Amino acid sequence: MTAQPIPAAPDLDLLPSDVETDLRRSVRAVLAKTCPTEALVALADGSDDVSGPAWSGLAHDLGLAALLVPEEHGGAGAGPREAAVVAEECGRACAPVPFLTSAVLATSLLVRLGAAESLARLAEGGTAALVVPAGTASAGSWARRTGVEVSGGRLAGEVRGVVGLPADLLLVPVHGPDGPALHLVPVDADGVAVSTHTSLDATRPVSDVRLDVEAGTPLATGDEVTAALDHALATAAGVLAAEQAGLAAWCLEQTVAHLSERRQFGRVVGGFQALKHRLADLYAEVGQASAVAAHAAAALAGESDVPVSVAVAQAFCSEVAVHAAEEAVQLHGGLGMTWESPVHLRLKRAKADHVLLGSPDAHRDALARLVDLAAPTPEAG
Amino acid sequence: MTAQPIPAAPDLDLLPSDVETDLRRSVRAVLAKTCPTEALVALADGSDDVSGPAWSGLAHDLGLAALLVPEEHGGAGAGPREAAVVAEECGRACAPVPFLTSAVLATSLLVRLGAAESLARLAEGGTAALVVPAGTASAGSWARRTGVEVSGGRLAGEVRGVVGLPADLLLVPVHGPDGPALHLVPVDADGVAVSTHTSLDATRPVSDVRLDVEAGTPLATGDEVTAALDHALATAAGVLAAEQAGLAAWCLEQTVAHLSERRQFGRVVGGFQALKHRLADLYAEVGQASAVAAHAAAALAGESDVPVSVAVAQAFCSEVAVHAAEEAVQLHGGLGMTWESPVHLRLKRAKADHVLLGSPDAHRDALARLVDLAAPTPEAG
Amino acid sequence: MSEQHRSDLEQRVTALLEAHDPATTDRAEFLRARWEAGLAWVHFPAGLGGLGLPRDLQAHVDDLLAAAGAPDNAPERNGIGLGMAAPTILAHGTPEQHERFLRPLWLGEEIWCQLFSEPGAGSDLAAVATRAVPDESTGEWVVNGQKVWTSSAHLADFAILVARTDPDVPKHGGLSYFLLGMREPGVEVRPLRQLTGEAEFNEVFLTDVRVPAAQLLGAVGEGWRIANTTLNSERVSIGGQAVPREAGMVGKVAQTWRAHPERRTHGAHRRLLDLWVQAEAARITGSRVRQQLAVGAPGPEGSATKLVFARLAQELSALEVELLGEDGLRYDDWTLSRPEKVDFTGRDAGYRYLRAKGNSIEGGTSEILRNIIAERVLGLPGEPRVDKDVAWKDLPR
Amino acid sequence: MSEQHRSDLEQRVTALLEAHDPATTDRAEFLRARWEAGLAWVHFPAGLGGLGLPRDLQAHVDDLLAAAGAPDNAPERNGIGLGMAAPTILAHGTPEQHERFLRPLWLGEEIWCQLFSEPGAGSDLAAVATRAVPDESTGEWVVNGQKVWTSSAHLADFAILVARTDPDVPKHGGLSYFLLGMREPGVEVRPLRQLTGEAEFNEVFLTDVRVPAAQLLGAVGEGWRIANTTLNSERVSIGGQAVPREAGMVGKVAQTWRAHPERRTHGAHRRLLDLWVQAEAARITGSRVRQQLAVGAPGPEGSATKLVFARLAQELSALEVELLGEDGLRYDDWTLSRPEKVDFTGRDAGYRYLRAKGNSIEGGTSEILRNIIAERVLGLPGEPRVDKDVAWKDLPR
Repeated sequence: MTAQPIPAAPDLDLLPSDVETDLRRSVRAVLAKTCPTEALVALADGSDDVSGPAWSGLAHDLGLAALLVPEEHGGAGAGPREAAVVAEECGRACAPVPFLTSAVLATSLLVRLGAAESLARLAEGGTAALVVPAGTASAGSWARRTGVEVSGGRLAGEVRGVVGLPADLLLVPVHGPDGPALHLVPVDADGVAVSTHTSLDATRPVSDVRLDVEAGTPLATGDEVTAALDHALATAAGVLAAEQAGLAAWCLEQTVAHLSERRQFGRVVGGFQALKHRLADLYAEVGQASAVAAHAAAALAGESDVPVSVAVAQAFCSEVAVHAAEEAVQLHGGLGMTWESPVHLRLKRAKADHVLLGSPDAHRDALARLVDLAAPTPEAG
Repeated sequence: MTAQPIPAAPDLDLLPSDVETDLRRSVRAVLAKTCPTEALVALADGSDDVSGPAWSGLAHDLGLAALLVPEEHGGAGAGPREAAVVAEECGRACAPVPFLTSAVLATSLLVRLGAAESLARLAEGGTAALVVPAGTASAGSWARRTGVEVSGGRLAGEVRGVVGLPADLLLVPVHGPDGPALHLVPVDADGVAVSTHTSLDATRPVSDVRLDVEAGTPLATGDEVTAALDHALATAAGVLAAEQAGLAAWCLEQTVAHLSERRQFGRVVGGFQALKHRLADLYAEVGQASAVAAHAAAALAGESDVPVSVAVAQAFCSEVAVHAAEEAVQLHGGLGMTWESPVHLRLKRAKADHVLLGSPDAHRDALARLVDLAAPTPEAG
Repeated sequence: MSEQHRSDLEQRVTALLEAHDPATTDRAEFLRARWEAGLAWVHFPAGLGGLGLPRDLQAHVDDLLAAAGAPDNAPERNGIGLGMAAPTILAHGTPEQHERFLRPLWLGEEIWCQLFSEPGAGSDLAAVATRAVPDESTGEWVVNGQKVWTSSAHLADFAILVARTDPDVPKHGGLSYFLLGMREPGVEVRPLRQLTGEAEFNEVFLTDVRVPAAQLLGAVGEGWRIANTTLNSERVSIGGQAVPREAGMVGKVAQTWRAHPERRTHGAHRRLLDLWVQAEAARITGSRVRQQLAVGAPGPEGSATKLVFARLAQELSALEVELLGEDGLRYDDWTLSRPEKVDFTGRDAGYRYLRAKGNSIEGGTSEILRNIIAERVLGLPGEPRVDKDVAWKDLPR
Repeated sequence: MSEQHRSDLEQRVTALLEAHDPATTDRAEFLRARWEAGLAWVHFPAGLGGLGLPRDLQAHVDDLLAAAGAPDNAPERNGIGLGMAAPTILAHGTPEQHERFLRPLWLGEEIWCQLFSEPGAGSDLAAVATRAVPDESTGEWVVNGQKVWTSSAHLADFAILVARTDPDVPKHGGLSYFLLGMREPGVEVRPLRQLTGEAEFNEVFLTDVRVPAAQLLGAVGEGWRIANTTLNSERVSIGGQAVPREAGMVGKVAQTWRAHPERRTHGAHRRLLDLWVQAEAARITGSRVRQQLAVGAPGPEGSATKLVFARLAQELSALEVELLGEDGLRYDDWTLSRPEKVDFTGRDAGYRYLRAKGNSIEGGTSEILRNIIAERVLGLPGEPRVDKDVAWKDLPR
């Protein structure tokens, strides 16, 4: 009811630079070579011939593990726009790599907290994971759930539903006696137990992490941790939108290609009008998803309008990715249901991405606060 | 969290009796004769050549004003199933008659409160209106809004957004010093001011009622009023679902008929697959709307499962009617947009019906309580 | 009249039970006695396990026998045999074929599967490319081709098969219908794994498989017409049972909601309430369809049942996965298994979500069902057909 | 290069303003001077109000002149003339036609309307039945027929007209394009009232209307091709301006939400947030389309702009009516009026709700737009055409 104005939209450059276009081409080539469908499908059967080569191609050949690491720490010193390009290609390829979790989420947190030593190790190809539930959208949503406590000089507790493992280094936010703190724990430290589940999306498995380790000195404490978590989670959420937009675009393109080939009733199936109209609607959605993901990346790069841009991108792209994947399965008919098909891989990834870094509902709730669209008071409705 | 079981579904007879089939035929014939499109369209221009003949046909020729009036008070002594048949036909025809507001809503209230004298007058063709906001779904939702107060021996206050006027007799629930009371006020009493608005749905206009009249003796007071209001509002809401189902069925049939005639690109337009698929989906919705409306009427008739059945019917049929009318406008193309077309009359009626006796959201909220699907606690989300 | 039938049937059931006490009679013997008594399927002719009575009386017989503790013929093991092969053989078979096939089918001694769909003939069944060529020297037919989405093929003794016998005429006219022995040389069955990890279905490769002349059903070239008998039987068999409120998928989601107050969000609440209403509307509509069938006046609403069911199953299971938050990121088991039937409720939400995607594809895609409703119920024109008057061999593929 | 153009243009604007001070110059005189200076539409050729420069430089000129307080040519009064007739006349007209029509059009001395749609030719524009027959004695064309959905017809001096000149060839080939005088005898304009109560559009009845031979645009039989120039101009003109966040319909709904805490429900809240996100996504997508156009690399996303806009306008206005509760049952005014343009924000929610229904019909229905996206952008096959090779007169109607 306060006449608080809503945040004005900045005028952001939404077109790709030449550097970004080149980067896209390189990433797409590497992933096309390293992520064949058969190998991705085999992940669910516990056979992994793909995540190593794919990450090696991105991290070592293209140096993308260090994309967001500042140059003074041995990285490329690039920003969210470039990260979004890489993520979009990872989404298209359904790549089983820790780019989002390590090179974006964990790295952004370490950069913000100035963790020079850790960053140098990431720049050399190491990986890190933030130990929070996968659906965490903000420091606030992290703080509302139980997690790791610090007491008696030890970090102890269990965090369920963590993505990004295996990784070399765990970034563990804890509820300490003096507020939040962030600890760095090597994954091979005594008292670290990681159990990885059978996951809906085998290209990004989910783990539970149980800790009972020597606390040591935290990397940071207090409001600095809260601010850095918010920054890193927003960065990752914006970049995830690009992954979702890429996944959705792949689904549309593959479906159009399939329906342009397949014939039933003597006609190319893609010529049946009901399918054409659904694909046209999907085309509109996919184009918008690409634009809002680009907008979120540009907002992150310019550090303007970040909260609204990221919430919009997550609320929008999460839904479009699932819708595109569901339409792809349906319009591939029985073929899309088969284990050998690349289509269901995207369905599983899209559905998992929908939870990741906050559901669309959570991001819409955030928007309600950001743009003064308050929820009903409890008495109403 | 209490393991309160949800209400089990009764096994209700959902098929029309022979009496109901005959009744439907009679009502349809009367409305076809008395409700031509031109006359309905002219209502919005303030020219009414239709509501008199239509109501006369139903009330006098067929005796339907007294359909729900018990036989001992001179009525037909029929029940909600028969009322639903009449309402379904009123929905199809977009009939500008007070059947729902007077012969169902007001009559049900008077029957429950045993108002013999008033019922006898309704049985002779008089009309009555319940003076509550049109969107009132229950005694509880009535009680949450300001309205007419009783003090110093007078009823005073304003109720905005009332349907069912003009009518001879006003049924006025009031907030009295000893709780709710129901007063009967002749519309021509001193101190009654009715102002009727330009309405979105000119076939059922909306009025504001301002009262400053001698209170007299209420017809009933206290919990009896609350229970009777709940009963009458539920009856009317269940019957309204039939009106909505009838309106939706008309929209589907008219659209199919139109598209079976119209040609573009050398083909019958109804042969274009995208439209066929939309009409097939609409067909599924319309069939379900008819079934749930029949179920609500049967539940009301059997006085079993009333709250759930009515809430389901209102939540479902309100949406289907609007969807059917919107599809009808779109699929009639420019023709559906013209003033002379019967299609937009249904759009306006469907949109107004959506508000009437509680929005779908309000009915879904009621269901949440009835079937133990509690809302999030305020801290969550 | 129907009362007369009922009491007559009750007497027959009583007589059967008296002569063959289920408590002491061997299962196979009891079933044979039931067959002889005409109580196997009362709507079949006398002598073929039936009494020529109305179909809806069967349920009463089944109830009486079940109440008496009698064994049944394990119908879930032979769904295609009982639901599709039997009515088709009855309608189009010769007396010899009736004699040969119906009794072992009903008794469960011979299991059946269906060889209709092919990689290039899914929704467009009339496009099947599997060839059946007569061997003049033996009078047998020689069958070659590939079929897909065949449930129970690895368990089956016989198959109903649609194959092309004349490629030189338009596609609907060149098909014939066969009863093919699944244990014959040249039949190879491979599990067809689905996105759930399971293999409910199979691919079946047919290489020079021989079918005796006596196992052609109907006349040569009648395959399309006969296949439609089969497919219509399938549609009748769907959605036949009364359903309690909150049964199936919606109940699973509602239980999850009730069990996890900490997971509730307003967004999910609105979707849940909306879907609950839709599920209840579908349930009520199903009740009315059944009431119409019971009085012999089937309404057209039944044609939309599967369409609505598929959409609801998909939306409800999608919501359930989301309600579970991070737990929804797990999956119970990817191991390749070969279930004999779909177990929607015995597994986790992720399984339901994935498996439900098949509901709008198997047994007629939702797109084909919309065509059928638009054309047969609403009377709208069919698609322009480019393949009606062209010899099958000349169609682009 | 572009910088060179800009500074050159700025000098021309300065010169124009110096020679004709807007503060003291008569409006008509100033506009004539602007025309002569080539600053009317810089992408038109020299001598026709332009300088042959890139189209996107015009906005800069307009901005400079507006900043100096110069009058404009009231473009909103002649949208069809400027947006559709002018580019078509330029592309397909003779030098004489350029001379005769473009100047008074730009100056606003002659208002134009469009006579394309007919009761039997809406989405299928090529089906127009209005006939144009040559009068051998005078060389004129004689036009008979009925047109609908014509905005500004009651204000217009001229119309662009598509009419059938040869019914004996397939429908696309028998059309020609005319410039018809709306003040000629035989032109009757009747208001066409819409569901909002207003008459934004007209029906136009043409009875033996005479069109001079010099007002045929292009060659006889070229009407379809030329009409496509017109329609493509229309598509270019949509969605050209930058839009602030929460502009338009979404802002109206958001304001209603903020102003009425007592009306809020959780159901409406979820829909509002979802639509707010969608509106913002559409706004961002529009920004990108404009950025692409600005660098001369239009992307295909623009083709979906109108589709998305129409759906959002409809869903937002529907929500707004619902948010208002009983107040949403009112309507502001059914009186027949003849607005010159749509006033979406000046009227009440009920008006917006009804008027927005037209957004998915006018200027290409959403169904036609989906066909266009599917075929031209996604490359899917066109509909089977039954009317391509049949003489127009033999088509079923």
